[in-house]
Amino acid sequence: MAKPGHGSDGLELSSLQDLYQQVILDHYRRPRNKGPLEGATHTLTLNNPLCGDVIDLMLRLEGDRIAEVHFEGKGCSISQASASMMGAILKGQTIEQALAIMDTFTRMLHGDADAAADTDLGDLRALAGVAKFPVRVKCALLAWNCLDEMVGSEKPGS
Amino acid sequence: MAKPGHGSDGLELSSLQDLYQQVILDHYRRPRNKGPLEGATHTLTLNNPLCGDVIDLMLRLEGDRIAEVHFEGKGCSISQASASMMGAILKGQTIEQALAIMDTFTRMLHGDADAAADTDLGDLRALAGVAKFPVRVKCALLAWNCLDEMVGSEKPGS
Amino acid sequence: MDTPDPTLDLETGPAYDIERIRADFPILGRLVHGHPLAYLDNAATSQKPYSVIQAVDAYYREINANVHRGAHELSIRATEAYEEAREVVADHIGAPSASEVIFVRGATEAINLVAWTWGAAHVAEGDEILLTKMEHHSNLVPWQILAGRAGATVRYVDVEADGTLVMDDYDRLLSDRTCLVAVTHVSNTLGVVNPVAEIAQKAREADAICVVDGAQAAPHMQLDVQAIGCDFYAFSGHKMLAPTGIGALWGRREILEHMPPWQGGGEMISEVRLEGFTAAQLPHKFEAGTPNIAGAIGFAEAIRYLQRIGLERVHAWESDLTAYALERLDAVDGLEVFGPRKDRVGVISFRYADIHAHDLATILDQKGVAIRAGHHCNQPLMTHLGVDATARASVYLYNTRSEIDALVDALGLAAKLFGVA
Amino acid sequence: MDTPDPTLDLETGPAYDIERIRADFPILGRLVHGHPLAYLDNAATSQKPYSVIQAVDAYYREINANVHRGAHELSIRATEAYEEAREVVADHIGAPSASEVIFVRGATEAINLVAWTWGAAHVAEGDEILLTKMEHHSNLVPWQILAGRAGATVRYVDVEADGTLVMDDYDRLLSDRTCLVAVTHVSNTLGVVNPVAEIAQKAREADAICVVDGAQAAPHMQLDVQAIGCDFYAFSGHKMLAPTGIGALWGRREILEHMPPWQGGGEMISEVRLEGFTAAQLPHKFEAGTPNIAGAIGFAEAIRYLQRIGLERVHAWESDLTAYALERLDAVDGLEVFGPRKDRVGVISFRYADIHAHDLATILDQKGVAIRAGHHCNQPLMTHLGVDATARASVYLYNTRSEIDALVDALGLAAKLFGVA
Ligand SMILES: Cc1ncc(COP(=O)(O)O)c(C=O)c1O
Ligand SMILES: Cc1ncc(COP(=O)(O)O)c(C=O)c1O
Repeated sequence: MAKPGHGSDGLELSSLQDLYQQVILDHYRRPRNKGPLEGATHTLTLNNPLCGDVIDLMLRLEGDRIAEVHFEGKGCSISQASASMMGAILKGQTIEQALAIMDTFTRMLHGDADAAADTDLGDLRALAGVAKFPVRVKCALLAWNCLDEMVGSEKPGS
Repeated sequence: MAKPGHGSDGLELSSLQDLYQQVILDHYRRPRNKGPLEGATHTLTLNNPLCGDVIDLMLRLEGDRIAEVHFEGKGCSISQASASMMGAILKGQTIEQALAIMDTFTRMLHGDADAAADTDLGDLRALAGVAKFPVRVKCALLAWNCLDEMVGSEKPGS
Repeated sequence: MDTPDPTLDLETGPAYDIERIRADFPILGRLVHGHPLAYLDNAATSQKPYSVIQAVDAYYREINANVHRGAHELSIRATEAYEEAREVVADHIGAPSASEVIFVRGATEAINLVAWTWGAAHVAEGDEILLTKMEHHSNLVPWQILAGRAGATVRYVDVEADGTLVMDDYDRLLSDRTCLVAVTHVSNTLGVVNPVAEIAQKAREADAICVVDGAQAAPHMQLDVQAIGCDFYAFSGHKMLAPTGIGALWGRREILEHMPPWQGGGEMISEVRLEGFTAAQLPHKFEAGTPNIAGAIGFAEAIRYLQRIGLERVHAWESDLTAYALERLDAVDGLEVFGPRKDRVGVISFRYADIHAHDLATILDQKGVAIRAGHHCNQPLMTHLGVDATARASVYLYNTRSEIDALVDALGLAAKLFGVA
Repeated sequence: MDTPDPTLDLETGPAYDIERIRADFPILGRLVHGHPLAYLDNAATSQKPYSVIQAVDAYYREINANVHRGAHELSIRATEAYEEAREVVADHIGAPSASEVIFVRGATEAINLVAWTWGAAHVAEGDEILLTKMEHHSNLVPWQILAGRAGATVRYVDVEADGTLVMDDYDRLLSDRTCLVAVTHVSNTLGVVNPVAEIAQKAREADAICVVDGAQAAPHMQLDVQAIGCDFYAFSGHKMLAPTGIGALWGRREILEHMPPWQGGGEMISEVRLEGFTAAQLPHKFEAGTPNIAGAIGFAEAIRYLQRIGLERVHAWESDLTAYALERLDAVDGLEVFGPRKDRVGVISFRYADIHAHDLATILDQKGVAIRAGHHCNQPLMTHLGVDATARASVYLYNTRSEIDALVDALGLAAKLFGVA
């Protein structure tokens, strides 16, 4: 029989605390850049059919530079916080830079410690705890998948 | 591991010899009453879709008496012998008598010793060995199912 | 493999011996993240007792062969076991004859079978198919596909705020344009038990056929399809202790007999020529190809297991547990339970403060508590309830009050992490 | 339960260790009517090794949960195992991507899926569907049903006296009216191996799609669907050591993506509203409802088992055994073997004097020798061969020469009983 209490509560709790950091809950509850984007040049909606999370991502590109990112959506704290954090980080970046950030972010979500140390990620680093919950990686990436589908092929040389 | 030869060969052999009696093989090889029946009043084809056996049974009724039974068909020795034996036995019987014979025959095929002793069955008694091979009962009954479907409901009081 | 006493005794006496029942389910002994598993995701699928696992195992070790091709001992034995399983299923649901029971992969395939055969043959332009707003996608999408192909219209009976059906709306929508009514016996999100006998009766009066989706009912209640009076009853084995990949469709003989076949192939024919084929008799006509033989045998064993305990006793146990769960959940500040408070089964959807259902599920999982989060294949109902996802805890015969306590405790952890008062 | 060393070692060395392989299959140790079982009905279904039985067993004991609803540990583990199984199947047949592999009940459902989706969408009045006279009912009846609905015509490529395909007839019948060619890779009655790459190539040149029924090929040979060049490849798990109720359809992505869905329900949707639905991405679009999860996991284990032995070695073993069987059967006076003598697999149909196949099967069964008798779901081919039934012995990787000897000995008993000289 199972021994209740076996498997230290401390460890779990700390994983969960890493996952649900204050900054994430803050973005979840007070999302930034949420709502319509005037003059959007790109917009795409993606959902995760299995859980029902939806992100509608809107970009305004100026040349190959991202002038503004907004989103609409519903879903868990991870998917919504990730979308909310995106705007501040991507604003003013070239597509190439944005995709590089996405790449670093993805590596961080898969547990790469170097990626997690990369200051380019800004608030997104708070999502490093997702790496311990592999099924939640898709939540954190939902908004980024929109970005990738919209501009991923504009990456030079691809 | 299995011991080859375990389980007396004698017993099996005797079951098989009971099943494939000379009279059955004789009916199988030289079927009686096989071929078209002039003036047939009833005709019905049944098959066993799983094995492909087919019996096409033809009756000539005169009043409620069976004047003649013929069949066409293909299949195993049991289904063909059973159909072949039918003609001699049913000729001249009333429907009621024919159905009574069918009933006795069916009971014999299910192992009823009294039924197997009933001389009304004539050659059909050679099929008593089928009782030890329950999956072959449907072979022995195929022609009889035709009879039953054709005249079963004409049985008085049913 | 360790193999404890595999099956529950025929006589467990008057008390519901929960410890013995739990001991029949090997998975219930495992830990999840260091905690005893509290499996509360039974509406998604149930766990399996030893006797079912072993019935499958024994089939492969002793009699495995293809069925209905009985030229040798194994094939004869496999066919007997498979057809006996059909009898067990038929008896269990009060079907007049085993030949009216068709083995399918699950409720989804059962409903699709009706849509693609009866539906294709009978639903015409301008006809109406009547569903409800609480249907599972499996009892909704097949009809949308059919309607799209046939030029028919799908209409939906409304649902009250507590999730029960608006029967007046049913009366209003049911008309001589209605050719088919399809309704779930029990809601997989709200636990509502629908008045299927009344629905079937009214459908019959309107000359419509009535399909009941029994996926969430069959595991929990004694069924009698004749008493219900419907024309088709669909259910899945895996939600009622049986293996995955097996389920059954019961249909009325007169209707089944006149339905064109659906899938073509081995077993479902009487004769095949280059020019065409003749379909086999029931039930084989609708079972093309090699079936899930081991699954059917496991299904029969699952039903025998349920019968040994007795569905009335299962029902009583679950009712008590559901009442307890509702009481405890209702006492949590900021937690909202959807669905009615009585005449329901133990499928309990809720939301808790502003914590998203997925976050709840992740947190509970760390405490060994398995619940589901999402739309539960019930998107239109979610829209109707004004939520995009709920957390769902669902009980079965082996669950206990202390597992409900574990659920509520784990909600406390979620509250702490999310800073909910 | 007794559980010997469950799996074959990764390295059995260069020799084909038949005794070790046989020891992996629990059923091969049983007696039938007092004789060691000589299971020669492998074309109907194969036996299962411990590792497959135990993979199913372990799934239920340890990680059973519904898939793709990964809110908790069990569901995450079950989903991983199920999707990993898809990868294993895809890799095994050389599919470019696992998302092109759809889990179905078996080859029959796979073929029906193509007929009811691609077929319904693309086959129109006046079109021709090209089959061969050797097709199994499962690759025949679905097309007859489709043709009947669409107003299309089914045509059949002729078969030589020895059972091989008349390729000239294929060239003659293939035309710009042909929209689909469906052909079996290996005949389930005669063991003929068809030139499927050439057939697929010509179909492509004629702008027809090509469906290959691999039910009898997948168990025995290393496949590469890209090398074959067909558009769909259908096969069953149960004939290749896997559980019953699971199989796979491989299809080309471009084609699958443009096919309408077939069965509607949970899993196969992206979004559902009362007004309609959007289908999910591949492969889920074609997997409505709870799949046979344990079956898929067992299927992957069966493939791993075959890979551990190596299909080349299986093939070599079976070729030798087939040659031996043909030699011994050809030496029996009055016995006629159908089908070619080389380039074939070990499915051997024969007739013996005037003893009907069923009688042969009954007699052989008394000696523990399991063969099949009948039309083998191949009625048109039977008609073509001018027989109503054949006896069929079919070998697999665990069969031995002494089992062939047992077959021939038992034929001697049949001769004695029937008084055949
Ligand atoms: C009410 C209802 N109907 C149908 C289904 C579909 O059952 P399955 O996935 O076993 O085909 C389910 C299962 O989730 C259900 O809850
Ligand atoms: C050539 C061929 N195709 C199709 C099938 C059908 O396979 P299943 O019954 O597993 O669906 C079989 C099996 O008998 C076969 O031999």
